[in-house]
Amino acid sequence: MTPAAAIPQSNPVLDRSWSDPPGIIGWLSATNHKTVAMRFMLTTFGFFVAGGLLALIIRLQLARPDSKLVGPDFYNQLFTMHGTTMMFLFAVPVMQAVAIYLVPLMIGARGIAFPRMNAFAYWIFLMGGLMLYTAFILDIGPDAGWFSYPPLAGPEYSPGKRVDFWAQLITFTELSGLLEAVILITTIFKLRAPGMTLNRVPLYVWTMLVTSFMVIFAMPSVMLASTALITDRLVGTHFYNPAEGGDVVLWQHLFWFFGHPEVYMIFIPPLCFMSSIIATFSRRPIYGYPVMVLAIIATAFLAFSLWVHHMFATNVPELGKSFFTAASAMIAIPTAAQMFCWIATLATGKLNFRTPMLFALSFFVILLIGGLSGIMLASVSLDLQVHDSFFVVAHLHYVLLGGAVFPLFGAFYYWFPKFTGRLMNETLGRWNFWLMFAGFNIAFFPMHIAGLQGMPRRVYTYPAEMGWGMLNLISSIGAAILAIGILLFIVNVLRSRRSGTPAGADPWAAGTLEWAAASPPAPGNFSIPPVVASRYPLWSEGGVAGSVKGLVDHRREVLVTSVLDAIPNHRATLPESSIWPFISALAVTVLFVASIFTPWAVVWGAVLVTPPLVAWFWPKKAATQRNLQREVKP
Amino acid sequence: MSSPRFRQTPAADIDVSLLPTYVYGAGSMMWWGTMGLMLIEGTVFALAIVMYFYLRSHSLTWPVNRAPELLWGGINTAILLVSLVPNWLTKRAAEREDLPAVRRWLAVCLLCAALFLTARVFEFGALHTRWDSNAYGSIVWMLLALHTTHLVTDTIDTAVLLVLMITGPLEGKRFVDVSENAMYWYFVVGSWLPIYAVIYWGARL
Amino acid sequence: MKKPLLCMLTLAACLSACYREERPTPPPPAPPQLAAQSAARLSDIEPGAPRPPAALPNKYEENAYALSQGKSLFRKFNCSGCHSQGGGGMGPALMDDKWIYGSEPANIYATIIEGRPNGMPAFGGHLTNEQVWQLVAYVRSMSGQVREDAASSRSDEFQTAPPEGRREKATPKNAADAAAAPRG
Amino acid sequence: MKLRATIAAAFLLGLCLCADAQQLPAHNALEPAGVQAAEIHQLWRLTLLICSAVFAAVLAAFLYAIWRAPHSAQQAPADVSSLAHPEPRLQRRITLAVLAAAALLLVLVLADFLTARRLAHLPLKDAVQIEVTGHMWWWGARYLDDDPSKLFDTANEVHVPVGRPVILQLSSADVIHSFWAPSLHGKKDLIPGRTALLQFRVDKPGLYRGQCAEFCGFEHALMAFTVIADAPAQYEAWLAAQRAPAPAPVSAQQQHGQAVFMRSTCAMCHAISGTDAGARLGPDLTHLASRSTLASGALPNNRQQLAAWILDPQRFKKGANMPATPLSSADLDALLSYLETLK
Repeated sequence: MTPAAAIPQSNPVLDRSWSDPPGIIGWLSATNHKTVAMRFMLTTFGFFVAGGLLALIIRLQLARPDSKLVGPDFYNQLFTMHGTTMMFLFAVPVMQAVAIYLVPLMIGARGIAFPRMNAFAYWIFLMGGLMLYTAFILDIGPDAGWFSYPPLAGPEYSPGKRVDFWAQLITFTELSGLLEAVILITTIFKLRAPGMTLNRVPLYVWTMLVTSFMVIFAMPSVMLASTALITDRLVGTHFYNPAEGGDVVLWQHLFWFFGHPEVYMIFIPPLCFMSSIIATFSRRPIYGYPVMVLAIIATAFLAFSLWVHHMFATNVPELGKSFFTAASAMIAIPTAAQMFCWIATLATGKLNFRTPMLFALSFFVILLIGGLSGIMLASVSLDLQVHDSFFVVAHLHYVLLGGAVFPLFGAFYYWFPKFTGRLMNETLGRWNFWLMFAGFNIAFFPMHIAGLQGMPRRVYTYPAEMGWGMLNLISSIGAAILAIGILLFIVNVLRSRRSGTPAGADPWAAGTLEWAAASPPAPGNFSIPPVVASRYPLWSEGGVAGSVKGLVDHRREVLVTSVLDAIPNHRATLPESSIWPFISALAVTVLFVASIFTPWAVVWGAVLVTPPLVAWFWPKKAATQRNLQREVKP
Repeated sequence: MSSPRFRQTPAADIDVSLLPTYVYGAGSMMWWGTMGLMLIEGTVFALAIVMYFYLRSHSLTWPVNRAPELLWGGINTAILLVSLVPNWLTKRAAEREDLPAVRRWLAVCLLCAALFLTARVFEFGALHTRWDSNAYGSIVWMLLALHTTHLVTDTIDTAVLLVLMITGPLEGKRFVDVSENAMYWYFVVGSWLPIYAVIYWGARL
Repeated sequence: MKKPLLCMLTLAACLSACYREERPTPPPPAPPQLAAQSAARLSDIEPGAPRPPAALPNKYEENAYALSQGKSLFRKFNCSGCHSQGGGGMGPALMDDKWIYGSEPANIYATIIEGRPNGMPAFGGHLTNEQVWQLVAYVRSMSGQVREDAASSRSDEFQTAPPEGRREKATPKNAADAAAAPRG
Repeated sequence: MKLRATIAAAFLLGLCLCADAQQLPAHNALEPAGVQAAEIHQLWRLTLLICSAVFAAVLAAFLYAIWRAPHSAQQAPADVSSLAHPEPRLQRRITLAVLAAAALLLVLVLADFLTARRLAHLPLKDAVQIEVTGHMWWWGARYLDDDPSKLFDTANEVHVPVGRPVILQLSSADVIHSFWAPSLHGKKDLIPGRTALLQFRVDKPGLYRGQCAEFCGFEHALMAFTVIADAPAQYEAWLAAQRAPAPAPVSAQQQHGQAVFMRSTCAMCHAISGTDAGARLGPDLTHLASRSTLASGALPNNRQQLAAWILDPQRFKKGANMPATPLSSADLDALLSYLETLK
């Protein structure tokens, strides 16, 4: 049944040419998409754990009324760091990190487009995160909230450098995110296996394509906003100074024009973790492929038209608000359609409840609650009551954990065998799931009620007589249970990595191409690149129609195909591994950090950054010679 | 032109060993990468222009200071438009892989960029406002600075390519780089026109 | 290899938490024993011949929050009414390099507490020690005497001068020094 | 099952807590005391009903689907027939479900639109006009009147007459704050450089608590206020009392207290009408003793707490801008005696 091309074969020449060089220099020069993705995932997960620990301190503080555990100064840093970490250092980048591992495998490519830029994007991300946490440890942690509204975040009310570090973190993460978006778009458009026409692309790859376009249109907004903020703070521009013609609400527009689509950048990729997992564990293709794709595209479009629903309490015109209410309600329709398609798939499939499936199915409870409370928030009048209250805290965690983190954990369980060659422990997995599920609901459901009872967000304490103590205590207990669940996940990963059951190439008998590669995949992914003739090539009879011959093994050669129909176009050679992306990232970091302290750093920093970038681009004689020998002109 | 062209995917095994190792235009990955960057930067410019008009709508007087002088902006626009010609010639030469012509026209492009950057310095002076005078000054400086950043980047790019074209090592796909660099210059010129209109004529409306 | 290094870095970092960023500030830096000295001086207030300045550093000059508090007090207590954002008006300019009563923190402290002839009121008793030191730090920042990275940025109001953090450091010329210098 | 149990437990607990909180100033979006809050509460009930129904229906469909579907081993061959043949039955059902969802959404959007319209069209005749200014971290209130001599300031407590509309003109002295008294109306942001209006009407006499809802720095958590709804006669009496300047101190101790006030840090920030103290950096203290709380709702207003607050405000509100004022016990006693006369 398994087609010939799907059998992983070892090919030492190919492995050598795609491997990362040895040694410390080699380690820093690595550009293989799997190496970079693995580091990326571990780093984002590290930030997730760090952000989670901050959240635990927050919950400890709020467990009792009038608590004196942490003061307002540290508390404000805590919740700012928690939000910033989770949104900028975890949720968006982790989706890209998983994608740069999986997308080339799913489309049958040997590598990713622009591998050096990929490595650079990772280093920039890592350094941005380290900068933020170094600042936090040094008591320079930002304290104006992850949304940094001026004037509170502006030069007058946030003296010192705290908010500058926040604004520069945005520059780091957005630079990394934007580069990754370009890399993913190019990879998806140009490196698909022959025969993988756009209507045979796995749903997950579709979501990453759409997400990457969203990144490109949304992230510039926050970059521009934070640049204006930092110039306000450092060189005295007046973008947000009402006395000199600026406007503080301008920030809110720019921030939420990014901030709302961001939620969907976080939430759309997991939709198709869901589709992958549900298809595999229902033993059938997802019902309604075109509906799913159109729903994702519609969601992406609508996501850009509802940012004002974060600003209903400001004095934006009333008629405008109604438009945004309607748009916010409308975005529920594509999501509903997707949910119905999954239910249809489940109803007509043959089910197998393994841990990844449990995580995926929890979506139907958690995200459903989050989505419905979102509809409540979309209403202008209701929003006036619950906006900026704990109701919103509950809502956003239901959406982001239910919509992203639970499917993401499911995805880790699902693809862990592909990453490591071993299965994760099923018993621990079930404990992990149920603890997380119970802990999550115990922690966040009561917050709905606290919000309706009038508890505002971002408060470091509350008076005992308000009567919010019990609800908060329950929340804190739930948070502890949730944390134990995540601890079990870490234990499971550490144990299974060494002593899990060996998985083989395709432990779940799944249908998409990544399962045709070995587990873990060889450095060059596919020794014999496949030709595809189906949406689920490993399931359909003749789904892998044949193989690609004639790609050179001793160079990093990939087959570039056409955008719509994946017709072979030319053979491109991806660049060798290189240390220069790392050094460039270091130079850029020096530029960014120094510019917090002096605007002149932008000038001499540019002088510093240019040489490594030129060195990065400059071709090597030997490599050029090798390429020339086999060059075929167009 | 004997290399095989696939019209549609063959059903069975395919041999790609005779396919070219690089192509020009939308077929290449480089084209898509450059497109992606242009899309990002285009979004930045568009949003900055939206910011301009947003601030304008919140201000009673606009421009708060004297409107910028037309002279240097006009000269710059002219230089940019003129530079399209050598740029087009560079692109054409690159795609024909005519190395001497590439060198010659890249050098002319570089000269245009240098002229432009010099004029840009005067342009900042002719704005009649400072970034820290008021919100009008801030947004005008931001628009101009954003565009200048792109100019500087592309000037450095052009210079590096010129040196590479002179010293080597060269292979066919380096001409693709030249071609894509030329495309990026089109973008730098193309994005200047709306920014020019906003800075100079937006203040006079 | 990486872990011990990381631990050490973290430890070092924790020990050297950034004073510049601390807020709301703990009790003020130990008050220099000005009250006793100034009690003696109260009798012969006069310009010219200031005492040799007590070169006591004011720790608040390194704290961004204290400096911004000083700025806010300067505005709220209407110091600008006479000093006009530091540019000078009824009272002397504070942004330039001339210091009639000395540029050291202790001199400025005494000026605020005791007042000076020709209109500077005595604020002793009306301000807490901490507030005075915040004001002292801010007043010195007006002519660029404090660290650039701690000094204030622009305020959310009409701009009349570049923000404190972006001013050139003026070398203080005390009136006494100027008088002592040989005329040429 | 676990979820259900959790919901039930949480709701029950919530209800108990609501019952407990009855004695205190009302602070709950689910217990409206004015017409605006009541309108929103009605919309809330409709929305909750529809959303619960949708939740139940989707969850039921989901549970039914996974209960009905056969289970299988993981390695069982996948059924790819659907790639070749459409599944019209599923298609019909999904289309119906999507249409139903869209229809319900339409109902909600319409209901929201109508509520917003009704809120905008509530009568505003003969409204009480109050200018409310947000400060880090307290609320200033100025009662407006056509006759400028009738203007007066107060802080952190606003009295309003029952049954008469109130228009708040909201502005901010520093950063963005948000005015939110959940039992009366939704929130409205106080944005520097802009003025916003908030209209409400209280229908039941009583005390209503509110709190800043937009993060505004250190003491965002302790920036509360009280709205006191009086019967019209009581309200007029209160107005008259507030318009009067502070009474002159009578006893020697009170006079000494006033002197302490004037020569210490107090007078730098606070105003007491009828005296030389006219600074507007802190709350107006002309009728301090008539208020029930101190420090923006952080402390009850009594002699002991007031003394503790004056000596060390940061003990209660770490970020408070009011400096600690060291006073000898005699001076403090005198000051307190004076402040107690400010009824």
